[in-house]
Amino acid sequence: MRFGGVTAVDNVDFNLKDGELRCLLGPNGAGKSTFFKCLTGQLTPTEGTVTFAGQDITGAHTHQIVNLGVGIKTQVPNVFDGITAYENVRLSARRKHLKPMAKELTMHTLERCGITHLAKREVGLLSHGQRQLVELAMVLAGEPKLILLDEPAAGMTGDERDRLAQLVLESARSAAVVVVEHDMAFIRQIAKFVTVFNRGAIFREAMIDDIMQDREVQEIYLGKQANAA
Amino acid sequence: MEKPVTRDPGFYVMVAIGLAVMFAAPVMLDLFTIMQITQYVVLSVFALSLGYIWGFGGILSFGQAAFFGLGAYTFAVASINMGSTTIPMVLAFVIPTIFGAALGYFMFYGRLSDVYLGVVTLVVALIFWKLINHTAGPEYSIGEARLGGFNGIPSIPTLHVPGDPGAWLDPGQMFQVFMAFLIIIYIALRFLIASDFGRVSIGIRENETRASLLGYDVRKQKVVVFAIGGGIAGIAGAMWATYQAFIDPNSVSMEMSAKALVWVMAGGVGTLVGPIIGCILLQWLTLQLGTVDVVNSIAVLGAIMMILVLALPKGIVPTARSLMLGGYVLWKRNHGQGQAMPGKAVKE
Amino acid sequence: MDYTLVIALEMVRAVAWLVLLASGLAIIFGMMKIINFAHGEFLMLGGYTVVISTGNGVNEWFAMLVLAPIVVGIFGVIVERLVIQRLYGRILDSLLATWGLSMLMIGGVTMIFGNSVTGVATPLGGMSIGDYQVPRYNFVLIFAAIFLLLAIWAVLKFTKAGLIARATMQNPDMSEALGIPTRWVYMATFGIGSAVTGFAGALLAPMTGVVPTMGVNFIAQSFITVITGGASVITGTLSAAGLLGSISQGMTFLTGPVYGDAALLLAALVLLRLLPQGITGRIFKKSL
Amino acid sequence: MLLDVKGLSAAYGLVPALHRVDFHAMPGEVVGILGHNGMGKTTLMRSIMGYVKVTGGEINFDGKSILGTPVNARAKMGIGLVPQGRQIFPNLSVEENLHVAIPGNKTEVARTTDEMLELFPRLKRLLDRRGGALSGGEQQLLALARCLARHPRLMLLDEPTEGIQPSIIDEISETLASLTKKIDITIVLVEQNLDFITGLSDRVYAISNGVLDREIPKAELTDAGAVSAFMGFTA
Amino acid sequence: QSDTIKIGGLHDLSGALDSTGVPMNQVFQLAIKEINEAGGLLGKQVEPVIYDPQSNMSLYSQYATQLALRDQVDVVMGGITSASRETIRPIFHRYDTFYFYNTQYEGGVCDRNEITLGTTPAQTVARLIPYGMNLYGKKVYTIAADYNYGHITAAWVKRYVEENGGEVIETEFFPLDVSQFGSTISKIQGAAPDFVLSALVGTSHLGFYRQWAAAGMKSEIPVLSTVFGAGGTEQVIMTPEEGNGIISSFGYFEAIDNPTNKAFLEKVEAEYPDKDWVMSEISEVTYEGVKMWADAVAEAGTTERDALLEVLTSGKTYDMPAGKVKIDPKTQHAIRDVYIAELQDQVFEIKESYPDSPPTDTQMVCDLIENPDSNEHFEISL
Ligand SMILES: Nc1ncnc2c1ncn2[C@@H]1O[C@H](COP(=O)(O)OP(=O)(O)OP(=O)(O)O)[C@@H](O)[C@H]1O
Ligand SMILES: Nc1ncnc2c1ncn2[C@@H]1O[C@H](COP(=O)(O)OP(=O)(O)OP(=O)(O)O)[C@@H](O)[C@H]1O
Ligand SMILES: [Mg+2]
Ligand SMILES: [Mg+2]
Repeated sequence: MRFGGVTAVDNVDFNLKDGELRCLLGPNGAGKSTFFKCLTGQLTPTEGTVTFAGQDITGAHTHQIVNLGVGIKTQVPNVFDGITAYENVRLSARRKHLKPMAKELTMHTLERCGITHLAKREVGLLSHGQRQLVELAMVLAGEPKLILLDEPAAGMTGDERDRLAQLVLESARSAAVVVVEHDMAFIRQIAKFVTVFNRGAIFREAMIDDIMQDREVQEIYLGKQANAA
Repeated sequence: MEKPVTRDPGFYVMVAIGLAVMFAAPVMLDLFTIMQITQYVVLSVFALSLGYIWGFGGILSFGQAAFFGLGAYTFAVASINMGSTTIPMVLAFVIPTIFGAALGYFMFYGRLSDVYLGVVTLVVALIFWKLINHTAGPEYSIGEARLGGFNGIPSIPTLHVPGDPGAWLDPGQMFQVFMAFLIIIYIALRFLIASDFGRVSIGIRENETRASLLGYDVRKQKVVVFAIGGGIAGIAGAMWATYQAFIDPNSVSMEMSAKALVWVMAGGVGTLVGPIIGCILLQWLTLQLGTVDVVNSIAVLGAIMMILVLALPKGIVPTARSLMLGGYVLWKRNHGQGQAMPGKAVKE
Repeated sequence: MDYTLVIALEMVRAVAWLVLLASGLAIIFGMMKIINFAHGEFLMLGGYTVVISTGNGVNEWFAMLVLAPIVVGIFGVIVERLVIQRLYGRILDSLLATWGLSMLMIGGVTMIFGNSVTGVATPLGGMSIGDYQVPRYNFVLIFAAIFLLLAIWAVLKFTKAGLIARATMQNPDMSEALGIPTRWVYMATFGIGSAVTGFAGALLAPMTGVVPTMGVNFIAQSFITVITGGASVITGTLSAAGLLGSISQGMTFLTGPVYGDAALLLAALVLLRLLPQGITGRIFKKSL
Repeated sequence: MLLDVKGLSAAYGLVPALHRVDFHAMPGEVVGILGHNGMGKTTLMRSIMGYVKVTGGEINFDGKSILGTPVNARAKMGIGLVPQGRQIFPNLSVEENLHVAIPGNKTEVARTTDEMLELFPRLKRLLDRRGGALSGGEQQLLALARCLARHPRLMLLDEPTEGIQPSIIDEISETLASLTKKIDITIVLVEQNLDFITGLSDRVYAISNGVLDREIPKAELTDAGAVSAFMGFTA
Repeated sequence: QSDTIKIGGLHDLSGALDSTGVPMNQVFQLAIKEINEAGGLLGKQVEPVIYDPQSNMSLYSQYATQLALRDQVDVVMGGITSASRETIRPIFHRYDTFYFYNTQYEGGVCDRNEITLGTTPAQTVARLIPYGMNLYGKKVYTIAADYNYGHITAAWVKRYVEENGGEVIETEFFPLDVSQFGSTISKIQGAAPDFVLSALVGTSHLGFYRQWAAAGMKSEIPVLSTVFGAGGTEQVIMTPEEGNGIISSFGYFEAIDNPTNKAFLEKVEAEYPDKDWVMSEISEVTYEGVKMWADAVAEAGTTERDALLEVLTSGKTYDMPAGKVKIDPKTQHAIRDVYIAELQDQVFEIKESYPDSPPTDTQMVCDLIENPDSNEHFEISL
């Protein structure tokens, strides 16, 4: 993926089995979010192809891709500010289900994300973290086959982060999940197989523990954190 | 817009008022007043068209008059040629709707948004206006109907009972028919907005990216909303044409478009009653100012508009609502429930 | 030969004319996102300043180049303090308010000065190109336009003013936190925009009938130019004015004024369809 | 003391967000504030900066009450904010984002810019990229640099490590630590990242439902469980 | 029955047309004042009912309805553009409210309910063209406003030019909002006509005369106009060096030398000492309208329309500031003296006058004696 001069993602070969939970690490500016944008059609790759569930979705429109079963939580929360959390999530649930079912699913998802108490609040007036959770709920309510989470734990504290981790693991049972995160504590809770990006290219693919030990990864990314493991 | 229309008392109140006026007015008011409010009714429909696409679709049209005018001219030409007004009325809805869809396709599939979109609509209206103004010569006529350029098309048939071109409606009946139109359109829009379709367009208004990330086709949705708005504006135009019995390029003018914007804003974006109220209020003012011997009617109207914006930033209806709400909360507070903070406000 | 020369000159003049019309708006709308629907009346005010002051014996050049910008600039500042400052970020309320303002100004000027004030004759008279006569004043317009663009460019380029203004418009809250007195920035920007508009109005005065309602004829053109121009004040205005002006003027020569105007509008339409963010939204992004 | 907040209450319309908050910061001190989502951390920062309408209590900066002082005046007095969500100017280049912040003439601007690029070398290669085009982390770095460029005496940091890669978090942590030693800068730090906050802060408070009353003893900080106990159960 | 006689006035007092509407309205009120000072009509005072249509067509139709239905006035004077007239004329016709239209226009109105006092092309253009051709030559370049008036006038110009053995080498139409004439001015120079005939209308079109002078064309090619000065403001807005030499033709100029006019102008001066406009046909004719109507009411002893028409169309000649005026029963238009004048230092100096000119154009299409209930605006096709 190229922006004028900038090459943000450079011939990446990334395969994901269904039902797999994959963590995506990488320095700031490595191209993780851009990579997500390419997968969801928010950006059209300048080269290469993306196939999902056997279909070539390169250059397809976002909504088409999403309707094939991809759900994404973007790095900067994208939510419907003017309306309530409930309405937000419902709009997502309603895609696949009839009204009564959608209602149920909505309530249930809010429950899962622990924001039932915010259901009637206008999302624009929520705190940053609260908005993050609302967005997560919207993604889950879409019941996607592939879930992309761009820094879901950003701005979460200890036990909230733990709950989030549980949530991610649960979801991973019914769908393939890719998580981008810088919060190592969080990563350690969920990660098995990890891909590390650097300068827009895949830098390493290995089990989490090996990654944590990897000299070069520590070089470019982890810093002291590794030892804390 | 969350609780279903059928459980919103406000909705029933509005419809009730509408019906009451519709049946009471002709018996209670004199001919002139009837014709007066007929005008408000017609323009309210126009205001609604913009109020809908802007308030509930986030589509800002600076050229809504293009559809109004298109509807008006369609009706004028068709009815003069056919001598009947029923089919022309239908055409005045269909043609602007199609045009709206086409223009919408042109704009939204071209990723045009916000103010750029506004200006494109404006430009389209201006082109329409220029061309219409240029049709003074006798060569510009469609069938019987001379387009007449700046002077417009005179002696447009009055509405008649469908199927019986002899049976003109008298002003009273015409008023009732138009009032019926208004009420029906209002109800239709209320339900449309409360429907899933409506909620999605509200979602799009709030955040297009997320809407498409939920799998909604933003562009298609917008085109439909825009087209509907165009159709409604078209009907309003047709009503205008037969109400005035003449039509001229002013109906496509930038001023007409701006008026609509002003009504919606004054009344309150994101409501349906607002545009209607804003329209009636400002039209009434304009009319009154011309009858009293003020220094300069237009200057005074201008001043009033400015004050309106500054005094009621959110528009009349929302302001009224939040006043009521605030009052309610305060009431609760004074009765001990609310857990408000002590200490008085400090100006920041 | 002469004729082509005359045509060329006319085209350049038309472009200059658009530049003059649009520059002030480019600042007020392009930078501040205030839809100044009274833009035409600001022009008119500039014109009246000239007409009235010369009527009272002021030198017309002084009136055009100095007096008008000052008067309209001050007027702009007052308007900003009284009305506009409450409307930032409420782009459409600004339309409503300024529309009111425009009516108020039309009415006000009519009441104060009446609508039949003797205008100013175009200075400098005519000159001949071959066997054609053209107003020397055309060159004044052209140079004024160039000067205006250069001036704005210099300010934006060599002072932090432009940068601060842009930052303020993009995120006033954050700008405050960086110590920028946003209220003053707004006031100054609007004042300058008004002054530029006044200057333009003054220059147009000798070429048009100066009457209270003259503004309405300019508002649409100005907006279209600014929007098709896109984000950046100078490149935007210049490129848009250049394209639209020459296209419409060319059309006018070929087919007459009606299609000249229509051509301008169509051109704008096509441009916006191809470049949804205006010309400078896609190309010359980095330019001022 | 440089910053002294007494009985501060704030509300959004009729919805209360802060309730009688008391805390202070000595010159050169780093005060940390922990709290769950929606507990009022950002609100606290924003009321100190002057955005949020305060409904009670007082804020003293350098001995003077700054209630009623407009935001930009507070900034000029030497208060700087790194807001949550970064608030980069999307259509200004990275360089311009810095320049806007820096007071003074061209030479000073140039000097300070270099200074900042020394502190945040990663910004060097991004200088002429649109702020809006930066990656999350890059934006966060820029936001920090932009704030420091004003050489504030009091810096309000709202979750500065959010979205930053671990190694850079360490760098930032070191940078700030060394700053507090070199120049006399006082920092109020809202964080969720325990290690980070522990590493930097001299004192740490917990805020919960708009109430900030408990100081968390340094000892406890290393133990996440104890901390969440302190912060009260999740809202 | 109300105890006053009500007379409605519809003139734009604000908006684009107020420069014309305000003078009309002032003279209108002056005339009524005179009548009342002279003891009113049928022992009643005459009460003006004045609305301001704000240069806005839909307000015209509303106020027309209001005058007819609510105020039930006995007669209405007003309407400026043909558009406004065609908006209100049908309304007054429908509700049988007697209507006077007092503006020079393109001709062709044929409505028993309307008295039309202004001049039409057959009265003015018919004189102006030969006059110009004698002075300057046979090649004419026409520039006209792009709407009915302009098109029809242009057609008449062509006709009269050809009748007088000349040719119209080019006719250009300009939208009413065009204000730049540079290209046209060059084109005209290219075509090198003997004179330019301008039917340009409205304030933006004033730009033409400005830019024409600016290009130094005044000394090269003379300009004749069928409307310049109609509103009584153009000649003031133009500086002498721009305006001098423009030749127009109307049914009235201030310079008309007869005692009635002198007295009239004095009265106006006394009533509106600080007026900034010049008396023009459109205003003077409004005065005529009120006076003739009043005279008819006095003579018929009623305000009932048909009785008044009896008197008005009886061939009676009225002595007005503009000269002798009588009403042609066929068209209910005025047969009046027509003048040609040239602008010098913002004042029109009369060059020629043509007594008793009939509205032959309208007469071609309209005969209210034959078919009294006709009610339309014919387009006189040539
Ligand atoms: N529209 C754009 N124009 C130019 N450069 C861009 C654009 N979008 C992204 N980039 C650049 O591409 C690189 C990758 O950006 P991206 O947001 O994918 O990084 P990331 O891996 O998500 O980083 P982080 O972890 O900080 O979010 C960054 O250097 C960024 O500056
Ligand atoms: N503009 C607003 N209007 C109304 N309520 C608001 C507004 N902003 C925040 N709130 C509410 O005030 C409370 C405190 O919000 P705040 O942003 O201070 O939380 P926070 O501690 O910063 O949370 P986070 O860690 O998620 O950023 C939250 O419940 C939030 O919903
Ligand atoms: Mg990212
Ligand atoms: Mg926060």
